[in-house]
Amino acid sequence: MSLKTAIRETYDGFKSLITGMRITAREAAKPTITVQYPHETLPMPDRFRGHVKLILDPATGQAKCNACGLCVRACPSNSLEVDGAKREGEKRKSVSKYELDFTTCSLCGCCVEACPSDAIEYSKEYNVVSRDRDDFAKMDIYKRLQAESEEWKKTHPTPPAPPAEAAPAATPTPATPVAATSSPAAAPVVAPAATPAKPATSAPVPAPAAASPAAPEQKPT
Amino acid sequence: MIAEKGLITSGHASDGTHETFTLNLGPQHPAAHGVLRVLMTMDGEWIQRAEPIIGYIHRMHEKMGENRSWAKFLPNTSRIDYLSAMNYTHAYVGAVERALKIEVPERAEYARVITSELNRISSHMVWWGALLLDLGGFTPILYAFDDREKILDLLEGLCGARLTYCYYRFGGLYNDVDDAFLKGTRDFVAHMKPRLTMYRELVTDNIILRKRLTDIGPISADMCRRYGATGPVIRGAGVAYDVRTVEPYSVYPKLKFKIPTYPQADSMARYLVRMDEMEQSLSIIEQALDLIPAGPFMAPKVPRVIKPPAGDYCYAVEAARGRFMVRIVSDGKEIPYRVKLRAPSFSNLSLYEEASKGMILPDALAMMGSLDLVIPDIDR
Amino acid sequence: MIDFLNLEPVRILLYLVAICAFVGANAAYLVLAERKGAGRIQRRPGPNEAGPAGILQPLADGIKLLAKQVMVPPGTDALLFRAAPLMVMAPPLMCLATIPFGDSIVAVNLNIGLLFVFSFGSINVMALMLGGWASRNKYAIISAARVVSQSVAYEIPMLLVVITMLMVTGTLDLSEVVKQQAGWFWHWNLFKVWVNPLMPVTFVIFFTCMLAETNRAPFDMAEAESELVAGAFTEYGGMGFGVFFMAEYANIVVGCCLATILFLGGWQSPIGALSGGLWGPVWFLGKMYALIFTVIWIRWTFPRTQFYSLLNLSWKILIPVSLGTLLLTGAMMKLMPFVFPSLH
Amino acid sequence: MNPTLEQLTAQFAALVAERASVSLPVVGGALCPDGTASSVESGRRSGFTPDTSGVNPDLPKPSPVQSVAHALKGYDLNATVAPDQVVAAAQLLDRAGFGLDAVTGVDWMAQNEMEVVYDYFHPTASLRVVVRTRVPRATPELPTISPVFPGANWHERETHDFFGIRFSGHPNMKPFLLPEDADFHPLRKDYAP
Repeated sequence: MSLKTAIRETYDGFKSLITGMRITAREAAKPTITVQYPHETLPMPDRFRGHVKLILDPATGQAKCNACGLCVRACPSNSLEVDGAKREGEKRKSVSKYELDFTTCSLCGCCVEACPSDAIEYSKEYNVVSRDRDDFAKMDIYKRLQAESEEWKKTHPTPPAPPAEAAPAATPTPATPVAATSSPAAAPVVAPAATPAKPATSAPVPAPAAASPAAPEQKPT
Repeated sequence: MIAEKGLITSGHASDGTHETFTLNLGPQHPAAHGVLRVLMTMDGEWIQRAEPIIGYIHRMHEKMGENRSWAKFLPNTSRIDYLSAMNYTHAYVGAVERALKIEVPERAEYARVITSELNRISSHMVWWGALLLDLGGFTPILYAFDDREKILDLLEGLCGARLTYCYYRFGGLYNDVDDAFLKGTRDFVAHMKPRLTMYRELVTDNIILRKRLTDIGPISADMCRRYGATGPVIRGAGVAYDVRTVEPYSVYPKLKFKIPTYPQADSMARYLVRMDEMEQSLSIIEQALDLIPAGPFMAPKVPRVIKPPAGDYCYAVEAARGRFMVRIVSDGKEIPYRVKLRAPSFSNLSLYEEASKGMILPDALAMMGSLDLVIPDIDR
Repeated sequence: MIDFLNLEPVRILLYLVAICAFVGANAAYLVLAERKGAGRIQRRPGPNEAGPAGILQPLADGIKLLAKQVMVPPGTDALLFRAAPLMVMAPPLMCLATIPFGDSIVAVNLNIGLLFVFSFGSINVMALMLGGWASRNKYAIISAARVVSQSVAYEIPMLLVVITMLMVTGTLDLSEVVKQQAGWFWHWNLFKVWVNPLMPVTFVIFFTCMLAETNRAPFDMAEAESELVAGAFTEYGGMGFGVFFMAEYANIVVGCCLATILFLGGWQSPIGALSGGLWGPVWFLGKMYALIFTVIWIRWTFPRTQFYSLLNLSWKILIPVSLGTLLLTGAMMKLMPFVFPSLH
Repeated sequence: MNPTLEQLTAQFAALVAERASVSLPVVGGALCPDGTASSVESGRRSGFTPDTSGVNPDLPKPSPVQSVAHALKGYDLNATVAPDQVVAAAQLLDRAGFGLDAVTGVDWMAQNEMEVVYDYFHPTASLRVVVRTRVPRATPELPTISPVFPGANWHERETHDFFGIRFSGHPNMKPFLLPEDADFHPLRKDYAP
């Protein structure tokens, strides 16, 4: 290596170092790009795949799901457990138990795709936390629906309600930017529900399974 | 420079009189991305033998494939190489489509190309950041993640997941590409071009990086062939082997792109190949955005229950790390008889023992970084 | 009362306490500055949870480190293992005693200050070597070996530069060196190109050597975390590690103080005026922290050098060039003796 | 410079013809070494229906060496050789400039056989070659090709882990992906976790 190339290389090398420092200085002058997570959160996109949830039929205030079990069969990791029962005065079966094993769920979305009656969708909840494993191993989706159903009943005192009036209650609105609150003792703690119209659903109470109305032939999980 | 290094290296490693010791690098080590263990026999800082030991996160995806239906295996394909999940799903979906002789609508194919290439860029960004982290540069990974976040946001808006997309379906897509995605992708391409210039000025031209990668870890074309190393590793050895052109799939034949190759066969060549590939991917995305037709996103006649006719079918794609091939063997039933996943990182790592012989420890780690390993891909 | 304060032992004691406090506060807040600076460069806020804008973060870190058990791995030389953190902390404290922060703010104004600083600065490597060796860890011992060869390689150009400066200034007394640079900033040694046209190059060499001597990126071979986990500090936890960490920053402070004194006019004002009294420490600390900021800036911009490039840089570039500047300065002294204050 | 499909087909035909005396019936491109069972019978036994979909119709009948339409199968040449010919096949492909893609197995439990599949790719020619062989399930053993293709070292170890197929002459037949004390072979069809 001749002296000339050595000097050339040293000069080019030194220049590249200065260029690098200029770039980092330029970047340092720009505003920060991070989201201060617990203090601020981002809205979830419309197609966000959270855990599965049952859809409330705006006409009846009950689940649309008729416990056909196709989602159970579509699930690659056998995370779902669904049971149905016939209610009085109804011809078809309706769901009486909908349990998700969130510890094995891979959020692939096969269940939602498989549903023939569009009775399940993805929730926008993503920061689901709990201290109790059972809150995930036996995540009671039906319980959440019942809570929604109670809300629905409050706004619809006299069933059957006209569908037009009930529509807004169930239309999934885009998720709004929400602050991740520390819902005190309730577990699983979830971010406030995507639909602002239903504040009470944000923290479902981990009630015993007996609260579900009719599930005499529940299989052991 | 190379003779100099060679002199130091051979002078020590070939001399049998030196006392050696065993250095156990991993399975938890900052330079091993994930749980990779390398058992090194060292002579001072010189490596006499480095044996990668793998299997720490082996999940037996291939067995999982044999006890669930064809469609239920789809989510698994995103979890092999979590950094280029789209490409991997593409290979599996392609194999089943090949068996079922499903004609995928053009819109879906273009959408697959766009998402696959986006995924390739995001994967290369992680590699770029991680390599620089291996070399002791901390800042680039955060710049890369800033830009990568934009890709993840786009893909999340499209299919609802950020990493394990599971977006392709037999015969099409999980849902249609919307205008917001197409526009967002256009914006991203425009945003990314000056950023790549910045990457080059900050890192690629940097004298320290050049000194650390040039002439380090030569992997010749013949060695790639004997070990089955593909992707940027073989292209960095000057061979223009790219599944997208050698075994054209999807709509790649309709798109114009260059296969970047560098003949030096060293770590810098592999580095430059990936940097150029990002540019090429941007150009592919731009073309695909212009060409994407309107129309259905699912093939009209996809059977509800997938039962491919008996036989074996292969489908290879160019994933971010090289050739990923799925070989499915069907016996005509609802459940695969055998799913073989040919992972590129597996072959790319298998040459490490030969290639790292006589290297100094930091160089060996720089070379490992230039191989772009994803450990779940190796272990499957 | 005044007499009491003027007693030499009391004065020394007060300075000792002040220096310890200065080193402690610097180490604590330079860590924060480092993290904040890294955050800025990487476009994130850095630590911002402990206290307003994260200013209590060093306190939290300190409490965490203090509360941790000091582990001595089995089979190590326990005495040396424990002694290494003490040995690494002592030299920078000693060095700071001779650094003039202002016109009269100096603990001990030695007339051989420069010699004193460099002799103690060289001990530093012993501590790292012992720490690495006593850890009984393969990574640590590789690191210890690296540290020694790196330190030896960079001591030479650094001392050659210092000899050059000695020829220019003609004194080992640090206060005297500063006094020679009074006036506008072109009186600083850095800009005295009529004394030696290669003076800025000399400064760059000094700065590079300082980075290497203090094991800072891009020369942080001792703690090459992607290769050697944490190098010589791998087995240290709790405050043992904390002391190594503090010593690193204390060394940077000493190095930047020296660079300030030798090249940037110490406590002299750059504009000729505003140099008396309390302005001295202000200018001094301003220059010093600007240098420290550059050190941080460099760390978060570049990748780490390869070990033999590091040695090549020293033996093939820095040593010849610094020898060149030494010879050039000698020649200039013969040719133009009137510009050298040491010859007056 | 690049090999053509015709050349390779001829070379493989010659290779297979060496064993013309033990020429065996073929099922769906795969060999049935017991020789007694007709292809239809063995197909029925395993529930495996012969597949000739990808076979080039120009060729008269399914033979151990078939050229296959890439668009249908994903490979161009499908060659079935005897177990002790895999090294010769590997050498043949090595001379032609092929690279080793993968080695894997398939457990045909109903036929009481193990199939070992070697995938080869060519770095410059658009050619993919699949070499297959079958070994009895009770004593699955065949020679290693790792001296020819060092990359086979890991693939064969993996195949040994998953199927229990032994590769004689392999330099390092230690457990690989499975735990060191694993005494099971998970991809065998009779393995139940």
